[in-house]
Amino acid sequence: MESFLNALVSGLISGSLYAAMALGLTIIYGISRIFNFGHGVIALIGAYIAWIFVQNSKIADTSLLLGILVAIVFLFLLGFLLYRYTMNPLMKKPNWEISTVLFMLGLGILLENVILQIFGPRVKSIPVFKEGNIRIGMVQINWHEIIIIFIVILAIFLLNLFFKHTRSGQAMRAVAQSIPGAKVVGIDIEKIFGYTFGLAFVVTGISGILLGTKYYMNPHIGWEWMVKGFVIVCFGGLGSTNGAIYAALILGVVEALATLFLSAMWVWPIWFAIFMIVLLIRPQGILGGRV
Amino acid sequence: MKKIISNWQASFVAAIVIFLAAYPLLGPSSYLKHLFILFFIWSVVAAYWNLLNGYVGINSLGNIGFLAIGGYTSGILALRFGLSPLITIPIGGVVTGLLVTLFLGFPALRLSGIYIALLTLIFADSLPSILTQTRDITGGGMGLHEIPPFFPGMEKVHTYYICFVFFLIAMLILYKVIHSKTGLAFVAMRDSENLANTLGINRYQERLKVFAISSFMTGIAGGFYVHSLGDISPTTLSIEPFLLALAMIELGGIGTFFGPILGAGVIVFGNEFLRLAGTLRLTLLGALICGVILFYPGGIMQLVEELGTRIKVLFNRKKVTE
Amino acid sequence: MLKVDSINGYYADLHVIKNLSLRIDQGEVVALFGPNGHGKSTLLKILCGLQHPKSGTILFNGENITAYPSHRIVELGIAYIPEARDLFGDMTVMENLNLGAYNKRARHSIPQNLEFVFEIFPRLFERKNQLCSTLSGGESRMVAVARGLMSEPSLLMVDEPSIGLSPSLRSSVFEALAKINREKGITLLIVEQEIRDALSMANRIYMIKKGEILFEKPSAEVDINEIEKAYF
Amino acid sequence: MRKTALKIIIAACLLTVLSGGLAGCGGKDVIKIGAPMPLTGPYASDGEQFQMALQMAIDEQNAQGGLLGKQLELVPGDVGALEAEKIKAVGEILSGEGVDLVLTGYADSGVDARVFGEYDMPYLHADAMSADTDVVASDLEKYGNVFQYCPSEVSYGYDAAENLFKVPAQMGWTEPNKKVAAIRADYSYNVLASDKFLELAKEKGYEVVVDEIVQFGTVEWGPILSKIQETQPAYVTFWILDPTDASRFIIQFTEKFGANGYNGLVYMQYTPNFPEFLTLAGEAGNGVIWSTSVGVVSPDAPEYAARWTEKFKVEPKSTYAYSVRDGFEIWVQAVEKAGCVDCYDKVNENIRTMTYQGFAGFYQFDPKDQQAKFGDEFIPTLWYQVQDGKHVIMGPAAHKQGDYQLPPWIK
Repeated sequence: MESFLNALVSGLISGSLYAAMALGLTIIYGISRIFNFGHGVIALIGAYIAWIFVQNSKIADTSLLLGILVAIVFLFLLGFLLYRYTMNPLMKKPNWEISTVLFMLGLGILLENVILQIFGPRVKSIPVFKEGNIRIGMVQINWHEIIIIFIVILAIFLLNLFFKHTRSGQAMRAVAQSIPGAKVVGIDIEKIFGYTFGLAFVVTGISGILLGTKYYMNPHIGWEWMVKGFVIVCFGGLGSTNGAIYAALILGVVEALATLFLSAMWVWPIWFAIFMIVLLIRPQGILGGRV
Repeated sequence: MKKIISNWQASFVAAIVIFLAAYPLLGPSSYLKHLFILFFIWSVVAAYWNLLNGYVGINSLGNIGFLAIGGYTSGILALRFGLSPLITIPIGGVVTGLLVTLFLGFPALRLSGIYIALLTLIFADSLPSILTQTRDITGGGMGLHEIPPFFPGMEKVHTYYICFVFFLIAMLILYKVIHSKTGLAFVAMRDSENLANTLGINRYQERLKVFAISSFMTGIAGGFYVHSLGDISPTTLSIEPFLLALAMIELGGIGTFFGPILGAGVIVFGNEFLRLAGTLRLTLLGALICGVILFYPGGIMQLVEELGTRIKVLFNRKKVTE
Repeated sequence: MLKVDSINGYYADLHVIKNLSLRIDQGEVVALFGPNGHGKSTLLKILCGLQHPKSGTILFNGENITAYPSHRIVELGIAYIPEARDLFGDMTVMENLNLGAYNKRARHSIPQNLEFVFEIFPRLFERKNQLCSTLSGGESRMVAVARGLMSEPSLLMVDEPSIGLSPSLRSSVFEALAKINREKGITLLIVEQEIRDALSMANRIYMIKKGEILFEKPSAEVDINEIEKAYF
Repeated sequence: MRKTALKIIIAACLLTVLSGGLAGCGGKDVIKIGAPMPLTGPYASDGEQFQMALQMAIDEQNAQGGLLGKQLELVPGDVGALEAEKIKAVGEILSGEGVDLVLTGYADSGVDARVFGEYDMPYLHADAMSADTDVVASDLEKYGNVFQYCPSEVSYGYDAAENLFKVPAQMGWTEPNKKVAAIRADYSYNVLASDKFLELAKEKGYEVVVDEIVQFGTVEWGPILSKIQETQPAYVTFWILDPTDASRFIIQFTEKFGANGYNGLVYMQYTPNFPEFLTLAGEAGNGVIWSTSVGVVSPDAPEYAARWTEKFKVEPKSTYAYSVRDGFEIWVQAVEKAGCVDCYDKVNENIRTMTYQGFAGFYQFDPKDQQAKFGDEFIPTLWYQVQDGKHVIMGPAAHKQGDYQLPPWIK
């Protein structure tokens, strides 16, 4: 029982990290219908920027906040400009779906290796936010993980606020639901797409920072993060933020329980099987729909 | 419809085939022969991948997985049961075709665009853990080593010619497929959205057919891969070969017959020579991919076409002045 | 107010607008008649910047808007209510209306405009927190028109406001349009198949056929048979 | 028609010229040393040490006038995460470069012996893999140029079964039970060693209660730690080469058991030797026991370390910083004795028959598979414990630097 509960909790922790991983992907796809195959490397950029600021501190402190701030600004600009100068022209072409995928893949390779040039191959880590742990009944959980879960929940909450109550957020939802409709009411779609990329890159970068505290980072690990994110957004329904969160939690728990009762090696095949079954029954994912 | 090969291209192709046939006689180093062998196999993989992505519009990202299934099947049969690669390679192809079509094609092809891409990608990604589960047979993370060559005592030159012949046959089959009723229908559909219905073909069924062909041939290529190189391991399924194969299609020119072959050439040779550039190699490659997609979306084939027209114009001008 | 000078427009590869010119004056109601597939919708799309003409010019209050993207045209005061309503189905009526006032000019007068919109479509006030995808056909039309009004247009272009509506709903939509023109002084350009209804409120009509203007007349001089003949 | 034929011939000629140009290789006024190393990927922190050691060796040799009057030059090649395809490619490149020696710390995956066995120049590696030495043993004629200057991984298994169960007595702690947990990666270096260990442990009456094979890159150890918590084995053995996996494991282990304690030992094969491990694991690494057969036992080591520090401004961080130099010196001696560099058969024969006292111990190659002999009188397996963020040698007695301390999690 005890190990079951503990595995459940560790599943929920992985799940919330996976949710963080999937958020940025699902935002971009939900609004612009572009599938970001450079997702992993963008997360990694966020993590490396934060690392520059915290590399010498033992436990994350104010320098981390500064790092996060810089990462946010940098990634927003990167996303905005990237959309403006690459995605926008590509989207006007007939085979935009596959060419954007391939472009982002190429960009992924490029940036991965730029990171390798700058930071070298060695593994880096971002220190945990707070050391120590607490016990609740039979379950033990450490502070750092509580903070991660808190940040993920906060991020989801803020995103919801943004989409519901700000003009840009509403415009993004409008674009997601009907592009002609959005044009008719006078929304500058290209600008909104640019903002979307900026926002999604920021979310992705922050998820990268969270991942960096727990998974460590090296220039190549982004792909691994990305593939997991892919499974989750598909499972949850492309473009559905809530679906992605449920999917992430479900898959996190499945992973933990599969490791506990079977063996760690079964995780991927089981993920694939679940994924397949869900797609056969509900091709739009568990919560197909839009942002 | 546009002809796939123009005259001057035909003569160029003939020249290259002659060159490739004669190349080992020039006494190149074993390294270069090795590269050509890789080139032959990757060309086939890329070309049949392009059949799916470029011609039929199935955004598959799992073809490296097909390669691995074919390679592993053939390798295991040859290694554990001592069967001749002549038998095991076709078996590998059939097994790949069946497995992939049944478990992936049937469900995936009912889905739309990006879902197919993700499902096929995840399929390929779950293979390494399955290989580990079955490590008694597949060698797990260590992979299979000392897989017997096509025949005992084989040398690099023989491998070269065997792969060369395979390459030619595979391309011939591909040409036939593209020019079959199904293939032409897909080309027509790609060019005009609403044609599928008017042509009265069952889109799902035809797509499934092409999917089966592509996976079968990629599986066969996997067989040639393992028997030429002697090893296969889950690293074949890692991200780098996957990206390189996609880059071949994109650089060469997606949806063209010769594009993937040219792309394979550039990547196989370019990538190996770039190894001397050290860690900058993949940076350059990534930049190249991005640049081509943005500024040269037709890939090398577009360049070739443009050069062709320019040469034609030049010739015509000469004729006029004469 | 709006001056269109010999524009040419395409739908995919089809040449659907051929050398077309027209003008609309301040405060007018202009109706646009013509058989289906002869370029009326394409014309409206060109006027509101969803498409761009291959040649020709469009002047709005003297400003050349030919190459403007749609969001700038909305900003200038042209609103377009498409035939396929293109509402935001997963958003409430209220959110849709708010988005109607997305452009900077309209942002400041949201409360007044809302009041006006709810006055002419009291039904929408009752449904303001309902998702648009759950509305009936007539209600969706109303939201579409209301959303257009929220952008504070000086020119409102409506594409087939009555299509698929019951006669009673149809007349209430036309009443609302008339009221908009009367009370707010908004110029209207209406594409309509219900010729009688449209005629009764229009000052002037254009007849379009095969992408060209067949004739232009004040509505008082129009003979319905003449129009019906033009359809065949 | 004639024109077409002409065009074909011209195009074919062009291609031939092009590829012919590519095939050519440069002259030979320097001696090139090829080095396939993991310069990127999870083992890069070791690869970095190999490269520094080689660079220093070559610079020092060149400063003394080179070898046989010729200058030496390093040709590095990256094998990434020890991938077969990359090793093959690097092999082809190095042979194309015309190197006279291939030397590395390790470039394993089990294929390097076969790749470099295709050639005649000596290949010296310290992969510690029987996948390599078995190949050599199978055909000494063909693979006579492949030498492993350290014992194979199976020796870790033998040695761990021999010594691990003696640790409690030396530590002043009694094992609470006779249970063993094994967490291992699907990689022959780890699997073969742990297979041997588990087999011998069972013979000694120990029970294996947890046996998990995982893929590299495992992040969340929670479920596996729960299994350990349930079964409470006195020995937790961890056989995963990737240092990030190992540090994540030990961090999560200390987080889970740090407060309430865990009554057992943690042994981690070679992995803590990666410079990465201590950096990442930090304090959580304290108490971990590990062993290596590429240790440092020579009294000359501090002097070498000082030279290193002067050159690179950092201390040598892995024992490979020393043993790679051993490999280099072995070859230098063999070449000097032969009096020529490219008389590969002679050089190989010299290596085969030589003895050499190096940093890691006394080298003598086993004629049956050309690996350095294993044992206290040859290359000893050193046992370490991480104490206060440093690696301290616990045994064998001759090289001992300190005594075992109770790990912080044993309360």
